[in-house]
Amino acid sequence: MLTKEDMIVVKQVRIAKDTYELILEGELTLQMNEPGQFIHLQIGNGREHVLRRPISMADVNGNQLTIVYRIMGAGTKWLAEREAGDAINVLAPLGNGFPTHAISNTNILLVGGGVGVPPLYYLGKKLKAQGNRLTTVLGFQTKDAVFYEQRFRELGDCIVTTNDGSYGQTGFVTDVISGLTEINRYYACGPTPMLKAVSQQISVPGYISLEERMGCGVGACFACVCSTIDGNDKKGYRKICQDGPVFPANEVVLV
Amino acid sequence: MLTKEDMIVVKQVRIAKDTYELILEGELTLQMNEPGQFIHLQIGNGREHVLRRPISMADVNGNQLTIVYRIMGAGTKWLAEREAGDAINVLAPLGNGFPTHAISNTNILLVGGGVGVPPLYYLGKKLKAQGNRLTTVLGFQTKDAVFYEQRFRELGDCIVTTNDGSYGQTGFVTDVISGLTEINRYYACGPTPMLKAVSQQISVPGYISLEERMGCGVGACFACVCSTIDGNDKKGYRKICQDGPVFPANEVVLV
Amino acid sequence: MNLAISLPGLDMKNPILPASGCFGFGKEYSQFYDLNQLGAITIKAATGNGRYGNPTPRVAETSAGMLNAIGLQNPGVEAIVAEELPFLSTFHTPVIANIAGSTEEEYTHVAKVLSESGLVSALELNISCPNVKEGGIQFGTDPVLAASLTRKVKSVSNVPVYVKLSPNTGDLKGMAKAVEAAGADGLSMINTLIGMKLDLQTGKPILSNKTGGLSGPAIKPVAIRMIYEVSQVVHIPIIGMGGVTCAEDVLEYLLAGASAVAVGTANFTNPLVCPEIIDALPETLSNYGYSSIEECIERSHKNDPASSLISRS
Amino acid sequence: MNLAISLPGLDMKNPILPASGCFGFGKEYSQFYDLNQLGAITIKAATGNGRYGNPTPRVAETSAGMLNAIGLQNPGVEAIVAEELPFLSTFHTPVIANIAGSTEEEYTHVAKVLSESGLVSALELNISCPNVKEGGIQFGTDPVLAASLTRKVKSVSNVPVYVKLSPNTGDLKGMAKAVEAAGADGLSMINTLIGMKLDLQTGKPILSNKTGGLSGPAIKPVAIRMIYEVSQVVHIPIIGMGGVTCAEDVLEYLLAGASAVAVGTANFTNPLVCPEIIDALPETLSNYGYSSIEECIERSHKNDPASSLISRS
Ligand SMILES: Cc1cc2nc3c(=O)[nH]c(=O)nc-3n(C[C@H](O)[C@H](O)[C@H](O)COP(=O)(O)OP(=O)(O)OC[C@H]3O[C@@H](n4cnc5c(N)ncnc54)[C@H](O)[C@@H]3O)c2cc1C
Ligand SMILES: Cc1cc2nc3c(=O)[nH]c(=O)nc-3n(C[C@H](O)[C@H](O)[C@H](O)COP(=O)(O)OP(=O)(O)OC[C@H]3O[C@@H](n4cnc5c(N)ncnc54)[C@H](O)[C@@H]3O)c2cc1C
Ligand SMILES: Cc1cc2nc3c(=O)[nH]c(=O)nc-3n(C[C@H](O)[C@H](O)[C@H](O)COP(=O)(O)O)c2cc1C
Ligand SMILES: Cc1cc2nc3c(=O)[nH]c(=O)nc-3n(C[C@H](O)[C@H](O)[C@H](O)COP(=O)(O)O)c2cc1C
Ligand code: FES
Ligand code: FES
Repeated sequence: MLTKEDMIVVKQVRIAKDTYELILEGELTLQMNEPGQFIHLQIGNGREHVLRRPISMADVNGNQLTIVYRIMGAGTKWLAEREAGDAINVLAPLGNGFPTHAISNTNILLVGGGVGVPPLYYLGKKLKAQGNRLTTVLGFQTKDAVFYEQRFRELGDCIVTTNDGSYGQTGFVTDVISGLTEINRYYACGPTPMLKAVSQQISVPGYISLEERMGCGVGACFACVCSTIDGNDKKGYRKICQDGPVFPANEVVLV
Repeated sequence: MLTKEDMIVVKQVRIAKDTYELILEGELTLQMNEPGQFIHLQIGNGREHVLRRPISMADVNGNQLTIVYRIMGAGTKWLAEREAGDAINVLAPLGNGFPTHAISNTNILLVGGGVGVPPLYYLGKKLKAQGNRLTTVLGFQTKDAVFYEQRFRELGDCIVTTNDGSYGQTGFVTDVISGLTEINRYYACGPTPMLKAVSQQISVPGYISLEERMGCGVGACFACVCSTIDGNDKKGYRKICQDGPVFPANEVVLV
Repeated sequence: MNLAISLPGLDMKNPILPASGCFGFGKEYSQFYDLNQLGAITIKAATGNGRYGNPTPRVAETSAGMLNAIGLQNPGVEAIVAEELPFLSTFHTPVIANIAGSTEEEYTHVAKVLSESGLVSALELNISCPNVKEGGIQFGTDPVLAASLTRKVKSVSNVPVYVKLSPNTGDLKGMAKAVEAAGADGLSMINTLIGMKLDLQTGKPILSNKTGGLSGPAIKPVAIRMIYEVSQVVHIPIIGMGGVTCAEDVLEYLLAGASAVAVGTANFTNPLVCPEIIDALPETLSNYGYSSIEECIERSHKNDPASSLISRS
Repeated sequence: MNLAISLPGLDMKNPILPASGCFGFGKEYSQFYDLNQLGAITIKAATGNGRYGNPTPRVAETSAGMLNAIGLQNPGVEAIVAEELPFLSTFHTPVIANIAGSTEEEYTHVAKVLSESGLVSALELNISCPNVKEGGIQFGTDPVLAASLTRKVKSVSNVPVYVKLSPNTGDLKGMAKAVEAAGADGLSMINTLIGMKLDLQTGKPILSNKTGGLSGPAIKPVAIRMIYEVSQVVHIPIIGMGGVTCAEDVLEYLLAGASAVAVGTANFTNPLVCPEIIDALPETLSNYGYSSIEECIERSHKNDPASSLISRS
């Protein structure tokens, strides 16, 4: 049975401009082991904010879960105000994450953009432990927004780009990727234009994680659908919350 | 200029069934010196609960204000959950309180019912300090609801009634009052039926404090009006928040 | 406490049912609790053929509410009967099928297929979806069209038909009386109000459909008022909905004139909201002095001769 | 940043004004701040004779909103001119008088007295008060009556006339076009939605008038949608309102097609809300890339040829 839990804030740290790392503790964490899955957070008592907010798991350690998020609006602002000891109601783990089963001894590329970076960290840790070689390319708008570079460096190569050139290489992640060779497989998470560019650029098998505004987060409301690329697909659509958020790069239409 | 302030919770204690005493600290307290005035409390960030809640001042000491309230619904429930250090946004002091100016050496009766009791305590302290003799009659539903008896006893005689006879004298405050003689003046606060009965029963000058559902709390919205008894009154009505909540017993119609 | 209530076609263990479109076809929430606990289940709207619905974004949050413009996405009535209803029939909980269409023919086709499937206990005629260009709201704002549609659907259906009304009309009482006269066995109300939210960066509506249906606690006062007024002018039962989140809300709906209460948006906030409400109902009702659901309904204003009609519609 | 905006009869320092009925006649809030800060001030509805209004309780809280059934209490137009307006005329802030009545004659009398007083810059014709049996809403739901009333009021008024529309109608665009054709200089929208809340103890409505007008953040999506739609079919400016609590809300209204924005209920939550919004506007607008109020309005969808009309009303 799926359930919800009041998870307890262990720690909250600002790690970049408007970007926070939050550690939560609770029983539900014991069910979390698939990178790319997400948790669905209630904002306040859920009366002013009736919709939960989907945030990816960035790391899992015992009964502690790490998430990293950027303040975008009222919900993430509320999250950023939580302090150690506060409770946050969570549904988790939801969706299907990045497939990692039986993947080893492979040259893997991780591509993250902005707040698409966090789930790749948990993924990278797992893939590294399974004996893969990792290269990570992280794209940010500007220097102030950069986070987790050091952590990814501990997993393998890590190249950072900023759009304005204020840190790392100037430009987009795709500028860097074009120079990478010997990649057998990739995983990407970030803004849709980035996912589109990356999946067009790389021909090896890849998995991408999508975002969409969600209602239920569990597959019941049809808020978060996208079309399949295969016109003969029986359903013709996928629900991002339930079938995703991770899909094979060639499965769904990116708009 | 009137203003609002984030007052800080110093202490919160449960003093009877569903009844709490809350001490708040802030600059605004320095403007509070008229018993019977009220403060207007914002609930949460004011988005789910757009209306403030009116609560009487029960005591004032330096920059600390005491209120006593009973949990009736969502707003008072929220109040009861505040802890030391939390901030509560307050407008105060509002309205016109009990007239005490130049009153001394008088036999005064205080009549309070339920959560109408709190403002009488601050009033009683002040009247006693001005050299008056006080008798207090407090009516409660039942034993569990009784509070502040001891405090009023420190100011003079104090008789408690409970409707169900589980504490003090059985019955209503009016049953007790009929036996009191040599009263020169009275002040009453409590449910409207009590105020009505008391003001019909006692012929000496009296002041009563009224309650009504409020919008603005400052006189701008006409939510809280009551009619004047005097049919020739120019306006014909009073705003409880602005003209009251305290009125001479013969000024307004009680319904 | 006895929470049971009987409505046309629906023998309910309790008055709580999920609202259409907020519960899919039941599978997802069956991962959270045993659906046997529910009074009934309303499934997502069915149309003749499968529909993909509107482009995304399809939802946006508002103060104490949300907008949706799903656009009646569903796999089509045949697939629903073949692939979705069998799962629900494993529970001892009556199923209400919400039906929609672009034309009277589509509505009657869907109604016929569903009622003949033997897998649903009642139909809910959705003439109030604000999110599709055709197939819903035009029937929901014209009493003559609505009555004609109701009559046609009744004639092909062997289960009771509830008509789901739109609040986006000036004359809801007229509409209610028209569909009652046309044979509706009950009413469902309310569907969503039409609303919009803009993206402050782009200046454009957040929903790709521009407008969406407003649901959640924000609309409860509008729903309560409509049910209070309509329940005085019809004799068929009302399934009430709009912003229900707790047992107190359920009591308010019963007192306003509803006989059962559906929960929509709150499922998204709290997937366990329906069983939690059902658990809380006995204590809540008795706190307020009621000893059964029937008693709340009997004591509601619609059975109070002193409760005069409100003249404004 | 230049926040100034000019509307018929109203030279406003900024687009923010308190909404009618939520600001009395200004005195109370002048205890909190200097009313010169405001773009304009809308005063409580005036009727021919003084009215006491409805019995109490007159307000009730709902999720992110409130209900009111004040019932147009006011001292009557003569007393307003003699006792209330002189105070407001000590400020350099234009005053809009909200006018109501039971008959066309009462409306025109009130309009005449106020416009001849020389103390108001514009009239706001309240044909949308849901809380009185007569004098408001019947004019607000019938375009023919509304147009006739607008024409009569215009003919006696020497200041511009804004017509305040009711959301409780199925055809708001028709109504807006009718009053524009009848000479309205601008529109105010929206007034409150009709709602109700029950007392769970007694089972009866909390408001003694039973129904009341729903205002506050809960109704903002409904207001935004209506302004977005109406602003595409009329050429007169719109004063937008409904649930405004912050500078972001103001921007949303401007982008939806409003030219000025009124704040009602939020004054009760926060008596300093209007000056706080005005202070926050420059930074908020520039955060979103706008350099003036005019620019927000110009960039709003109503000036965007690509913004196609919404066909449903
Ligand atoms: C599967 C998934 C995983 C995500 N993981 C992360 C993460 O690890 N870190 C992170 O910073 N962000 C992540 N996001 C985006 C995050 O959900 C939004 O930034 C957040 O919901 C914004 O909420 P808000 O209240 O601050 O903003 P508002 O704009 O005030 O939110 C209003 C509504 O819009 C929705 N919404 C707004 N933006 C988005 C968006 N980009 N995606 C989905 N819904 C949105 C909100 O959920 C809410 O319902 C993820 C989104 C999805 C779908
Ligand atoms: C001048 C004045 C002084 C008061 N002093 C005290 C006091 O010292 N201690 C105390 O316990 N109570 C006092 N009250 C009553 C108190 O305001 C209400 O019990 C409280 O507002 C209930 O809020 P709630 O959210 O818990 O209840 P809800 O019923 O959920 O409140 C919903 C709405 O109704 C209003 N409301 C409900 N009951 C009342 C009421 N009896 N009077 C006014 N508004 C009401 C609330 O303010 C709110 O707007 C006073 C009321 C007034 C008018
Ligand atoms: C995401 C979503 C989808 C909906 N889909 C349907 C539908 O298919 N058919 C229908 O009749 N009502 C539909 N509704 C309306 C609900 O059934 C309900 O009438 C409305 O949301 C009010 O209840 P609530 O406030 O509890 O959500 C939908 C509502 C939401 C939020
Ligand atoms: C207590 C109260 C009294 C009101 N009185 C009037 C009125 O006299 N005339 C009028 O046109 N609108 C009146 N309104 C409606 C407001 O002016 C405004 O249109 C509505 O409340 C929506 O704005 P808000 O959500 O910011 O409050 C009143 C609203 C409230 C809450
Ligand atoms: S969010 Fe409801 S189906 Fe995905
Ligand atoms: S509460 Fe607004 S006038 Fe008294």
